Amino acid sequence: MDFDFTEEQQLLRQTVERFVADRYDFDARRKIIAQEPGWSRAIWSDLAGLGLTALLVPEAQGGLGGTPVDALAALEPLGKGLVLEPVLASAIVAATLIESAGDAAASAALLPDLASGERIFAPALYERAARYDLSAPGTRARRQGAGFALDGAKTAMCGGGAADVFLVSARLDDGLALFAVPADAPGLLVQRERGYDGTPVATLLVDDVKLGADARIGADATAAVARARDVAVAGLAAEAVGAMRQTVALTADYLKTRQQFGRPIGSFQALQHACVDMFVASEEAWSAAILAAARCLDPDARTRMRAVAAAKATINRCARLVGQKAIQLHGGVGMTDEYAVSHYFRRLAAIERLFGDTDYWLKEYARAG
Amino acid sequence: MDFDFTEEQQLLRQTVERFVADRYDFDARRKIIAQEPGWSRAIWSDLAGLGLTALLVPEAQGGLGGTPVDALAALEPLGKGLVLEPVLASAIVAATLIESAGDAAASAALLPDLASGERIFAPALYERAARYDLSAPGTRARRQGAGFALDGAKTAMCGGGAADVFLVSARLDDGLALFAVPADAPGLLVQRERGYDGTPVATLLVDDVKLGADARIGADATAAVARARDVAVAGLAAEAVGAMRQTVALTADYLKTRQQFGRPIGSFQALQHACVDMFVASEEAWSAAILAAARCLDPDARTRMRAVAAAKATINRCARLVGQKAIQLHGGVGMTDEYAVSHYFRRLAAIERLFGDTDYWLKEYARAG
Amino acid sequence: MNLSYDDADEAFRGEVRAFVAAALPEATRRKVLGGFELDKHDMQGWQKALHRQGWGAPSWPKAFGGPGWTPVRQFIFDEECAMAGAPRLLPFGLKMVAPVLMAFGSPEQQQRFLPAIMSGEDWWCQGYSEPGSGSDLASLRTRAERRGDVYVVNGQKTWTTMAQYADWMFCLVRTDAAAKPQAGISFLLIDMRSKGVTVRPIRLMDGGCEVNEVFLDDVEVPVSLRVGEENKGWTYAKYLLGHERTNIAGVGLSRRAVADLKELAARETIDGAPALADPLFAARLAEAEIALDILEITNLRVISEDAKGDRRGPGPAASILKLRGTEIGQAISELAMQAMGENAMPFDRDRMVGEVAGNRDDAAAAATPVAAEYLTLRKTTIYGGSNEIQKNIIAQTVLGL
Amino acid sequence: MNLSYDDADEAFRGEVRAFVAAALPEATRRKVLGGFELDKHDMQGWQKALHRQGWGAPSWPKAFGGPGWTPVRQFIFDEECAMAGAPRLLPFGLKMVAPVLMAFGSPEQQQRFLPAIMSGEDWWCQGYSEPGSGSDLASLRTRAERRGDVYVVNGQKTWTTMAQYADWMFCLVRTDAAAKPQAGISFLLIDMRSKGVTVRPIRLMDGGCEVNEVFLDDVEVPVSLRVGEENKGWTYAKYLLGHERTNIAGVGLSRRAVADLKELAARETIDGAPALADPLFAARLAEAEIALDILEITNLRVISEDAKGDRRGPGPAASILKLRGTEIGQAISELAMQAMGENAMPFDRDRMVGEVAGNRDDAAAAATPVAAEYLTLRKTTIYGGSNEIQKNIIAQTVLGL
Repeated sequence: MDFDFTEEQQLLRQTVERFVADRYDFDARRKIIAQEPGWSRAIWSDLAGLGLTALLVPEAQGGLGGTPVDALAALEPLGKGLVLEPVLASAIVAATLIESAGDAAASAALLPDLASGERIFAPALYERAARYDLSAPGTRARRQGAGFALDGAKTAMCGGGAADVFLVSARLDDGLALFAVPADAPGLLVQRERGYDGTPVATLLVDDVKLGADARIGADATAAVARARDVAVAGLAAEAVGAMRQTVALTADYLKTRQQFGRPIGSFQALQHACVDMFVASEEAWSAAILAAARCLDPDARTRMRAVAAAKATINRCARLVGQKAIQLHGGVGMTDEYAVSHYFRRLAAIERLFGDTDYWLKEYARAG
Repeated sequence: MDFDFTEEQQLLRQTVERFVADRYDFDARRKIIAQEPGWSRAIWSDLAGLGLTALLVPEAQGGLGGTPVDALAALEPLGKGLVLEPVLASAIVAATLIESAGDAAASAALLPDLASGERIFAPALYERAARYDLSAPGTRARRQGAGFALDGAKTAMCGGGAADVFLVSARLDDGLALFAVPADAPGLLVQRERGYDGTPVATLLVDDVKLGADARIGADATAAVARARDVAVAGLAAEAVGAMRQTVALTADYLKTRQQFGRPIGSFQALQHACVDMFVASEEAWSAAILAAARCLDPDARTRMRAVAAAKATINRCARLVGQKAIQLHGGVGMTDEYAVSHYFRRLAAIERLFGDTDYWLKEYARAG
Repeated sequence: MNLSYDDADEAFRGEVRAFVAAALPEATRRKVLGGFELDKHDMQGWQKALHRQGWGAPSWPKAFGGPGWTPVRQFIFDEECAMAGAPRLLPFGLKMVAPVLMAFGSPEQQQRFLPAIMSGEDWWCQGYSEPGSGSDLASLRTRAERRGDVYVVNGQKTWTTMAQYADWMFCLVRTDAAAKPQAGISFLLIDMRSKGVTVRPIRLMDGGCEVNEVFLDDVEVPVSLRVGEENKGWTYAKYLLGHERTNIAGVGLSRRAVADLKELAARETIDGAPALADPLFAARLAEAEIALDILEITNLRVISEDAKGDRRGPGPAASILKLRGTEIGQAISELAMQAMGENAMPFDRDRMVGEVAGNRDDAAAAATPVAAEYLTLRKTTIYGGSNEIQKNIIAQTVLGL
Repeated sequence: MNLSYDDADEAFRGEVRAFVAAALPEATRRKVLGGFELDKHDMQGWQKALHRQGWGAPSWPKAFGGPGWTPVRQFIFDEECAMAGAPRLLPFGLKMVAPVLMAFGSPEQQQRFLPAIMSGEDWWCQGYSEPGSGSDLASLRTRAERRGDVYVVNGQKTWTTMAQYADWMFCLVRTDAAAKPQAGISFLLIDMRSKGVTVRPIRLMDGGCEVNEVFLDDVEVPVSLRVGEENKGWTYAKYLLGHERTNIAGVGLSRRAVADLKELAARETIDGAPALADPLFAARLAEAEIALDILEITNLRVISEDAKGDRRGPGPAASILKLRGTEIGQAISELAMQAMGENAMPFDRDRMVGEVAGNRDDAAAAATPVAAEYLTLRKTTIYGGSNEIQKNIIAQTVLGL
């Protein structure tokens, strides 16, 4: 029983914190948003320089061989800075997908670039109609000669707008297969957008996209996809906590500063208690993030499922509570684009929906028993 | 569009209000509770004298031929007084059951006694296993000669502990039938208890209870049972509002009186807002009671169903909110049996479960579309 | 006790419905129903169309050119317009400055301003809030110094909705700095084309710019454009707060939002079936719709009370309607976000402007209005007296706390 | 970062489990699991059994005869006892007066009182609250006048849990009426058999009488039974508040309540299937259980922090655990009420007393404990510093508001 980061993890966390403080304050972030494409390759290189892109990649492929707890240490400060660059998508989710598929050739071909940050990877596992169900995509792969042809439509709401390569799940021979598809593959129509939270997202139209045999990653992808989803929840939870903590801090500061009726509004008990609710939620969220990080790879399926479900359901509830109360306590100024809290609100709203909403995870938890 | 009571309804309401104020204050009620059976035949006679037992009985059977809106006027003040005597059970639910069954002989045999208060009737429609579903009881009736024999088990949580006659629903020939069963019928084991809210309740074991042909009320009872349930919701809603309003008043008074930290606790904003939430809920509950009273007999099934479902779901939510916050705002004193608010809390908790809980009615509402 | 509209009111409803169906431009209707951005032309066009019908000022008495409708008919009118996808009538002229002018304005002011409000010619905005005074309105600092026949106004207003389109602003200013906060305030009407008026848009998190900062630098306002007496402005401002009780709950708008949500939830799927059929989603939707059913009754209760007398001042009823109306509106928008799930993400405000694409294959065009609605509705529990302020009002006026 | 207990702790858990299984009387266990009333014999018997094992004071350091367990082990011990249906150890002696005696009591007081607490011989109750002072503890009015070697105490205490069984009461009294409220308070130990002590039970709405009023009329208390200095009692009382952080959240008890609830919901039916299979009920249950999973992590975080140093003062962590622990406990009891529906109605407190009937055909015997639990748990958000007070503490100490 131990709730401390190791010295290495503390160092990692401090490094990212310092990076965010020095290079990614609110003004710097606004400048990135003001330009196309809304995120920065230069920042990405810097993040790679800090080792973040290599975090979960095995050492054999040039990575750091880190764990979800390492990711917890690194992503919490990224969440605090509302970093737009796709660390979660590429370094956490895509890395886990590739590594979990257990395909030596694919790992050798993809992971070094992923680890170095040379290429950005994003999962394209979800689909509009299938909602949060990852097991039975409508997108289909046909065998064609030695290779494959893919047809369908995917969403890539986690970092997809910044991806050089998509990891696309598709149905093949009644099983689930995973393919590495370059963003510029002929037949792949990538509609890049920004999310309402400012992050780069994409929807994909997959129209007879022809791929070589080596594009397929591993055999049946069911386990890898599930594993990546669980690790994704842990990473997203870490990011969420960072965002929540900063939102609580901004709100408490505002309550101390803003004067109405001749006194700081933080002296009104109803507002105090609302801010306390936010603080308590952020503490619960941290417990949830710890739970997910510690258990998302647990070999026991029930333990893993309950932990991931409990964590994401909690993160979702707390994200909504913290975001909504923060806006309410700020009043009008919280609604403005100029003021940081509106950006935290938007990101927290997105986090609530990514990788499964509350009802989805409540059902999964009940199913796990 | 008109939200006023008629002059007659106002008079009725005032009469009941005065009765409660004069004869049924908290001390009088405690004396009744302190003795067996926990309710008072004398009070029942008085209530009959005010015409309450005759409220919904057609004039032809010695009743007042009233409507659910008349019941709204009469039951709201009864709720305010937490009157224990089974007006809802006998004068509202049982009267509707008998009258709706459209059986002239049964009406002539039963309703005059019901109207005069001579005999007390209670519905025995629910069963432990069937929960809130009234359509398919496990209790069965067999034909036996010209009469019937009944077997099964029923609950009578609305006034059952005070009943002279139970109106028992049972399955007969794959249909639903209704029977008037005297409390002392051989084979009927009546387990009389008090509810946690102090009201008289009962569970029935029905072991080969032999009844004459005239015990059956009407033909298929499906419509009558549904109708009685809808009218019951309206009556219970009226009672609930009376209880909620009194709870809000008690709580606001307490907040003004109770001193802590050198000032009345009602000066603390968090407590003020909690009390405001209670008040708003009591206003919503009144709207719900109006909706139910006005629409519980609406000929259009969807209109009726939506109104009754909306009303009960709202009453349930508001009853819980008002009751729980009242205890919290009172602190320890609110938990004591000596103090009125604990009795309101208990009754409101019971109201939340009677004639369908929140989830039941949310589903019914969704089903109505 | 009767919840049904009488025949005459039902006939009136039919008349409104038929008129709106005929008179509302299709392009405007599609924008409203699609959640797209309306421009001034859309809104003004609808105001003018109503005016031609004699319905330009639904809440006004006949004496001032209104139709003299009962509160019930005003409610029916609002509901029908909302359900049909008509633009919401802007309240700043019709429901805010107009009642003040009717009650406290000079005959000249009434003649000069009321007809142009009704016709849609003059657009108004509200100059109440300032950067330092939100809930604490009386702490406002904008100063008006009298110099002969004019006031010279200096200060800053904020959260000024539609100021970019407005011809006039009604405005609270401090005319006596020495008096107690509420005693030194006057109520001025300011021509937005006056020298010294600068409007700077504020971008909100939904990407829209409907609110503004308004800077007032040595703006000269003729004394004849002061409403009522000097230093009595607080009285007039208070008269206005909570004056409006027929439409404050937004029942019609929420009804349309529920209808939209049900359509959305019939299209979007959960576990392979329409979201509408998912037990949890269905229950959450039922909760919201039930709350709205109950709110409608509460609203009608208030209206029917208003219709009996002239209990027109602010009151706890308005606070209840505001509290629950805004909470329910927000709940519905949350469910729309839930129904879309991840697919609500792509956001491009530009695709909410101009002609409606109506292309559901365009993920951002389909998603943006849903997310924008969720984001923008957060303001409803803040503005018009935050919901915390409404609770303070109820605590004081009803509960005596 | 490691959420698993180490092998030694797991072995310890096994040891506790085995001991409880062997030593806990079956009758007591059945009463606890059935939600029935425990009498003094049940509770004292268990305390004595633990004492024989050397576990009579799980939270005490070795120096005072405790086992010297780490906070983690104390947590494991509490969890195992709760899950197995052991009576909850009464905190008044073990966790309230004992730490104060250890920190501030004289060696004579320590020797005289601590062993009898650990052995279960002496029962204690807490004389803090008074009719006029609940959340505002410092406003207490019970007065102690010094007359030679004794204090003469007059006043009234209330909400005194278990006073009817208690041998001793630790008590806050005012010894200096002239001083500021918190400065004139002393901490006395009062023999409940003293002349002038009258105990009057208070019946609560769950039908039970575990709390009392205690009247003190000219009660003589030897000065040697004052803890610490005169007029410094507030310091000792504060030391105590929030001192306890291993079991304040009640995770073990809520775990057992969830297990009970699942059994109940497997028996009770909704729409013809077990309540557990109903999507709405299942989701509500999942919400509560998830909240408990998270609370357990939060609790373990606090404990593990405590284990590192002696950060033993009151703090916001205790407030969070108290807030969420009580809310979750109440939520679970609400779900039990929902699972029973109407069938929770029959209520007869007498059937919770004495030998457990275990007869599920007896509607009142099956229902009463469920309803009684719902009713009694309302107190948890009130006592021990109401949840509003806890929020005030967090607002001040963490957020600086």
